[in-house]
Amino acid sequence: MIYRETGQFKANYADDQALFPIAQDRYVIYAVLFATFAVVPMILNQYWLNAIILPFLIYSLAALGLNVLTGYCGQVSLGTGGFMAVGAFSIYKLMVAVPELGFITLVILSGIITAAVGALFGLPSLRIKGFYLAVATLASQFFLIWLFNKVGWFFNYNATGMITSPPMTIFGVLVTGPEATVTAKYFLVASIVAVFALVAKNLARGRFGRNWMAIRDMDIAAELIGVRPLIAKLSAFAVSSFYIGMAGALYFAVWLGSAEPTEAFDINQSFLVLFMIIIGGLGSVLGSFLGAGFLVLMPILLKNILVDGFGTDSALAAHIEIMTVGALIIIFLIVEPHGLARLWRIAKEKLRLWPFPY
Amino acid sequence: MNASLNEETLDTFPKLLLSHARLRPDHDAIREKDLGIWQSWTWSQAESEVRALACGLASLGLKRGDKLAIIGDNRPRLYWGMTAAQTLGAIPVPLYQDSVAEEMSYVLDNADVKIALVQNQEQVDKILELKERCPKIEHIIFDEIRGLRDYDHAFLHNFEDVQQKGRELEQNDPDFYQQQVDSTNGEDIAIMLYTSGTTGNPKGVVLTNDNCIITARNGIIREGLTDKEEVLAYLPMAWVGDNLFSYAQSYVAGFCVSCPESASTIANDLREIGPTYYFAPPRVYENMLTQVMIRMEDAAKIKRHVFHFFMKHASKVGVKILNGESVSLKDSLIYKLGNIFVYGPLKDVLGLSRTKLAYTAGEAIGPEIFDFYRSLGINIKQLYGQTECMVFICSQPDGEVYADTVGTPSPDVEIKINDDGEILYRSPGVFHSYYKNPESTASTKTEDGWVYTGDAGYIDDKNGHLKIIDRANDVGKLKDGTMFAPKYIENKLKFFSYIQEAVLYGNGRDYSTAFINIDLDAVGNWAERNNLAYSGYIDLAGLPEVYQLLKECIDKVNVDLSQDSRLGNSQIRRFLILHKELDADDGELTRTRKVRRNFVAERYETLINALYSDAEECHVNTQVTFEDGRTGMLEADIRLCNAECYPLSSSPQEDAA
Amino acid sequence: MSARQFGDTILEVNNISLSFGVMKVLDNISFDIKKGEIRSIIGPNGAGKSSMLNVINGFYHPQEGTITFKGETRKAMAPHVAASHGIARTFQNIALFKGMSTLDNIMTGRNLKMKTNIFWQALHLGPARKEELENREAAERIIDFLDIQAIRKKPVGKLPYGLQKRVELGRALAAEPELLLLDEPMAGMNSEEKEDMSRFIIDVNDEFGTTIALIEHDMGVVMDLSDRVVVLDYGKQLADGFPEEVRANQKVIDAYLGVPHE
Amino acid sequence: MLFFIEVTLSGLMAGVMYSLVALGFVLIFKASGIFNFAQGVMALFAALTLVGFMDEFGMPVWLAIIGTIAVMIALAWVIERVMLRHLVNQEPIILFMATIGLAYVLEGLGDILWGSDVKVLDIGIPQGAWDWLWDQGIYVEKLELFAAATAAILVIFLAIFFQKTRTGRALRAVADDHQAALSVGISLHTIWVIVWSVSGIVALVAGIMWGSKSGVQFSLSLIALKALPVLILGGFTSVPGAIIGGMIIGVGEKLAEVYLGPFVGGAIENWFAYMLALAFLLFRPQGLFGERIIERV
Repeated sequence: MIYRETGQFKANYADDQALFPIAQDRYVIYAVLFATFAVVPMILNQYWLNAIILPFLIYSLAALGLNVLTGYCGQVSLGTGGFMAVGAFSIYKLMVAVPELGFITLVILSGIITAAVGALFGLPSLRIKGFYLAVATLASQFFLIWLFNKVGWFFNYNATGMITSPPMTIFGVLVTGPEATVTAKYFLVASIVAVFALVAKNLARGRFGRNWMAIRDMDIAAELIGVRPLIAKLSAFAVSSFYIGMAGALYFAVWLGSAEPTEAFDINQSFLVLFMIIIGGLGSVLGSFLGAGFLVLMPILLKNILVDGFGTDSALAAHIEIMTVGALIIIFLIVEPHGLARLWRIAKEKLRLWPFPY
Repeated sequence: MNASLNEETLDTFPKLLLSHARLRPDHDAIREKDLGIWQSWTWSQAESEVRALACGLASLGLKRGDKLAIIGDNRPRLYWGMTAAQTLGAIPVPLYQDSVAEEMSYVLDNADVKIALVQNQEQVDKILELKERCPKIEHIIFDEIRGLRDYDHAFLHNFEDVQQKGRELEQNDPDFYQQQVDSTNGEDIAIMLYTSGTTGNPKGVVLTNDNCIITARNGIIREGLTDKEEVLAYLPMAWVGDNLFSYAQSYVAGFCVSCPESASTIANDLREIGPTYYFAPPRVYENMLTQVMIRMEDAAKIKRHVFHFFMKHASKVGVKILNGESVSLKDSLIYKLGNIFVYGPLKDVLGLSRTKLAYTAGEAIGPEIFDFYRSLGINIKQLYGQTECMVFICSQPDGEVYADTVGTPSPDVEIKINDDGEILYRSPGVFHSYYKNPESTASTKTEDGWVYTGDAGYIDDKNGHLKIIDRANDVGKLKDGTMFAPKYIENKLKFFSYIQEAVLYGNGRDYSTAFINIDLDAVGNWAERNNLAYSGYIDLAGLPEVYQLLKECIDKVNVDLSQDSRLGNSQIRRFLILHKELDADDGELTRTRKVRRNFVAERYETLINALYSDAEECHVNTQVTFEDGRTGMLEADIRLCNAECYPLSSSPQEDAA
Repeated sequence: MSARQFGDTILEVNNISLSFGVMKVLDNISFDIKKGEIRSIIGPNGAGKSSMLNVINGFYHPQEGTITFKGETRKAMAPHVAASHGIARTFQNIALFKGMSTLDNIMTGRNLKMKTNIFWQALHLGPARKEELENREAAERIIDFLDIQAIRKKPVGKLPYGLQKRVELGRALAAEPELLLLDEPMAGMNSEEKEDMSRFIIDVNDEFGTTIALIEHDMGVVMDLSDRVVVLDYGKQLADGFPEEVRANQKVIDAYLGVPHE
Repeated sequence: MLFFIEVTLSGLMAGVMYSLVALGFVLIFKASGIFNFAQGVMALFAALTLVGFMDEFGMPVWLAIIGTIAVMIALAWVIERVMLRHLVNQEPIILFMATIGLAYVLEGLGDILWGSDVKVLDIGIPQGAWDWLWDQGIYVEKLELFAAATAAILVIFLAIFFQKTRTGRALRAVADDHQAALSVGISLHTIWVIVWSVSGIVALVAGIMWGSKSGVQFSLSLIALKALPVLILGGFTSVPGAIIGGMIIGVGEKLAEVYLGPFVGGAIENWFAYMLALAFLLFRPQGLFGERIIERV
């Protein structure tokens, strides 16, 4: 209905293959970017930014990463928590050792370190598939967490085993440590997420994205037309881990401020991010955001309703919350197994064809 | 507005091309969707393409007065072929690309074609097949090389090679092209278009540059067209309409013409381009509307209600709003709301949201169909024209648009009606002659330039618009002397979405009868909604329920006719549904999809006899041609059905709404 | 079709034997394919035809025998290596990438022609963008060639069977192969679709000079299309020669008429 | 040497405990292709229910067990009704995620019904060292021995069930081909209820054993994670695989913990089993009892 595509013809391939070939989509994206950087920080208070928006953005980044691996390349991973931990401990060590490189560089370096670890743990994918692989990725989860608990070098041998992020600045503005303002953190995280969402889109629509999807849809045929499984799968593991590593770094350094591996990066994190991409939509950049938004908001909403609304005892509320989350997930999978992104796609198709049904 | 419009010296297409190349060198001249994108050529690029081609054709020996056949889908290179030939004073002869070799051979031979410029292997094969019979063809030039690499004939040339030859010729004689262009003038013959003709062999209508350019220019001035228009060239190049809208007017006004990617993508290409100036025969508008209604049937209930609510509102006030009449504030607001929810999106999906001017011509258009588009805010108008005068005879001025007239005479056109009721006209567009056919020329065109249209009609007293009743030849009489205007009734029938085609008989008979072709989409959809099983056209056409459905349509037409004192007795008494769709490949339709009444009558004589008997069923055995050219036999038992006839209403026809 | 003249041998299969456990799938098969010809492999169900193709493009590794492709002799190679040497194929059961559009399927077929690294890809700028656009044009030429413009951006999973087969051919052609292996390209098609597909196969052979090895059940099609035919039955080579020779071969007739095996 | 035997034996016993959980996974995966992540929570839920029946309602052991079995069957029926039948023909990963959701629901439900404090489960299984071996200088828990015996009985029972009963045969058929099961005359829905009931009972057995050993608490549900390496080692569809795989993992883990653990800081039992299974898989991707897959195109 809002789409008016008549007369939007493409005279070259660059226009035809543009990220958003339809003018109206471009307007929406401009509006979203404007809202992100101009409206949201103005109208939302500290609580909202800190309790909802920041985790939403950071989980979106992690979900983007897992979506590359699971959604685009079809390799199920349950090691997300472990890889987030790698990102977190990498940036911790880097912040202590080489703070002069600048925070953003360190975030990217943490991503790169995690990418290397991810590629290593992705090696079994060359031999095993499906749930065998999924279970195998649990090995990385348990092994990595164990490593960060046991090896003192990672937490600089402090007594608690906790890591705490030292204060760092960008352009003179504090972004980590207890003194940093939420708004500064928000701008930092939002910028990183926006840039890397674009990068994810670019990868997905290029050769790598196609090869990942080829492996996902029909791995034998992909290999027979010259897609090298080794490169396709390991690149998916690496890119995926790169994103998850960055998310882990931001999660620890910017959002939590301090972390302890068994708590912050346990297997439930792995499941949480996996839920995000399934509910958001496999193989969809937009879906990663929708899924993260859904699963960050829902528990907060439930808790608010139960504790504040009905005055439920908080322990009982926690039980009801986990039950409801589980039930909602099941309902969601039954109603729309292809995720929120698919609902959006259908809605968009409808709007493009409005008033026709097909 | 447009510098070239006033330039008296620009009296030929080659001169117009040169002037555009200078005036608006970077303005797109022509576009083609090829390899997934709209590849375009600016006027200066088009000029250099034509230049190379013209010189190349010259080096192949094409000279003043020679004929260049052009066969294929709408393609820039084929349009350039026209200009290139015109540059040399040679005459382009576009042919229908879907003609079978048989039909083609007559035209190729009759037109004395020397060189054929064709699109692809399919056309090359056709010409090779009849080369023996057309010894005058010296060269064949093809656009698409696919499948032709192994062909080993000296007379077969790749388009690019011909252009290359041309460039070589230009190097030796740099002034050649300019000289050729300069030597053209308005009286030169610009093009020969073969009219399909409902009877006999096609005739080559010879039109001069003046015919084409003056008529095109008059049309542009009347409608205020500019070089910003977008036009989709999707109708056959051999048809005069395409020549006018996609070629002549583009060359005069300087607007860009876009050629669709393939026949199967036209709807999509239309939406992508979004033409501002659009032409389609009634059939296309009708199909579009049928598709709209069918697709809406499947919409969710709420959406369907919204759609029908706003469409109803549009039919109430939309036409008035388009005509600039005032409506109440409430109606105007509802219409604006409708524009957001229904009209706007609908036009957009159809690809007509940018259309400032849409023409329909060739046949009568159903008033509902006509009003449907106008109520959406699409400025669709009727036009009356002929090949013999480069289209324009009458068209409807803005604000004076009616479903049942064809408008007032176009600029510089005079019309008159003779005693037999036949329409005659005189205009600058009046053709030079029929090629090699002085008898026909003489019987069609009088000494002082009046042309017999062959159509019967009258000038409406109320608004001075011309009204067309029927082909003058087709208007006949029943035995009792009642006027019998088959086309008029057929058109009424065809306004029902269920009826694809109708053929009426009754001249010299006791009463009228009809052959009906059902619309497979519309009736099929209806059948599905009513849980009727069928396995194809024949099966569907034979269902008693379908007969009942059609009978209701015919009854409505009969009621309508009973209001008309002149035609009231020609109500349809009996009808049948044909077992096959009338098909141009079987000779039942012309290539422009007009029914060849007499041919159909001869072919189905048994059926006609049965209609004028008491028989309830009739067995037929018909030879049919399949898409691939093979033939086969089709046997069926056809049911015959009586329709209700109504007593003549006392009110005279003039008073009927 | 009269015997056409062909160039050098492009592929030579020498004494290939393949077994899975105790099951002998191919038994001492030898034949050659000449540059530019259309070569058919025929035989009843379970004759080992598909296995033969799988051996040629490296998916199965034979226990015995060698394959010489473009003068290079080998026993086994990875499928993607075969692909990069110019062997492409289609599959008996359509093996398209169902989640992708027609265009993307064909673009994936261009994979081997694309080289830019992941950093340029991530930015979608500079060489990556240039490469993407150039290959888009190449893909469009194939779309044009196969006359599938109308389904360019449709997801392939929802296309009718005949069109899917055509897209799959397109994906194989996208790699600009020297040797194209077609595994029952006309299985499950009606006669009109078969005719179209035959036309495309001939055109591919004509236009691009691609050598074609074909498995097909429809004898009419095989005899019309093929320059030479090799016949397999229960993993054994029954005959090899021009279509008319093969047609007259008694062993072949027996195998097809179902004379019981000893 | 004695110490080695003791470690090995205790590994074997622990392995049997893993097998008990893995068995539940295999049953469901074999019959419906569902990787039931909730198996561990089902064990917890069963144990909680059993304790609840005994402590809160004061039921005798035998009655509590029967009651719990009834609850597990009812649960299977509800799961089929509410969840499974709406997810027919979905991608395996969707079904897998749904079982994680189920795990959340059961966890929350168990806590709400029976409270989340640690409970002692005592149904009279003998505790302490097994005297005879203890005399030889080897420490083996009676409980573990009991568990091993129970597992053996369970496997025999299952084997008879699968081989001899009509339902069992139908279950085996459904693993190969859903259509085939229909031709046996049992609806898919019934089969799912049965198979989820059987794994519910297996979960109960596992819950009793683990609960008796270390109390009934949330961490009991984590034994699912212990069973996963067993699964990839033994194969998702092989009952003997689950048993043998469990033992290999148990022994390997214990040995590694004792002989390797001290060198790397201990607490390696969380991941060692996975690494072991993974290393194994790299050499034999089809698992212990899987057949070599011939891929066709």
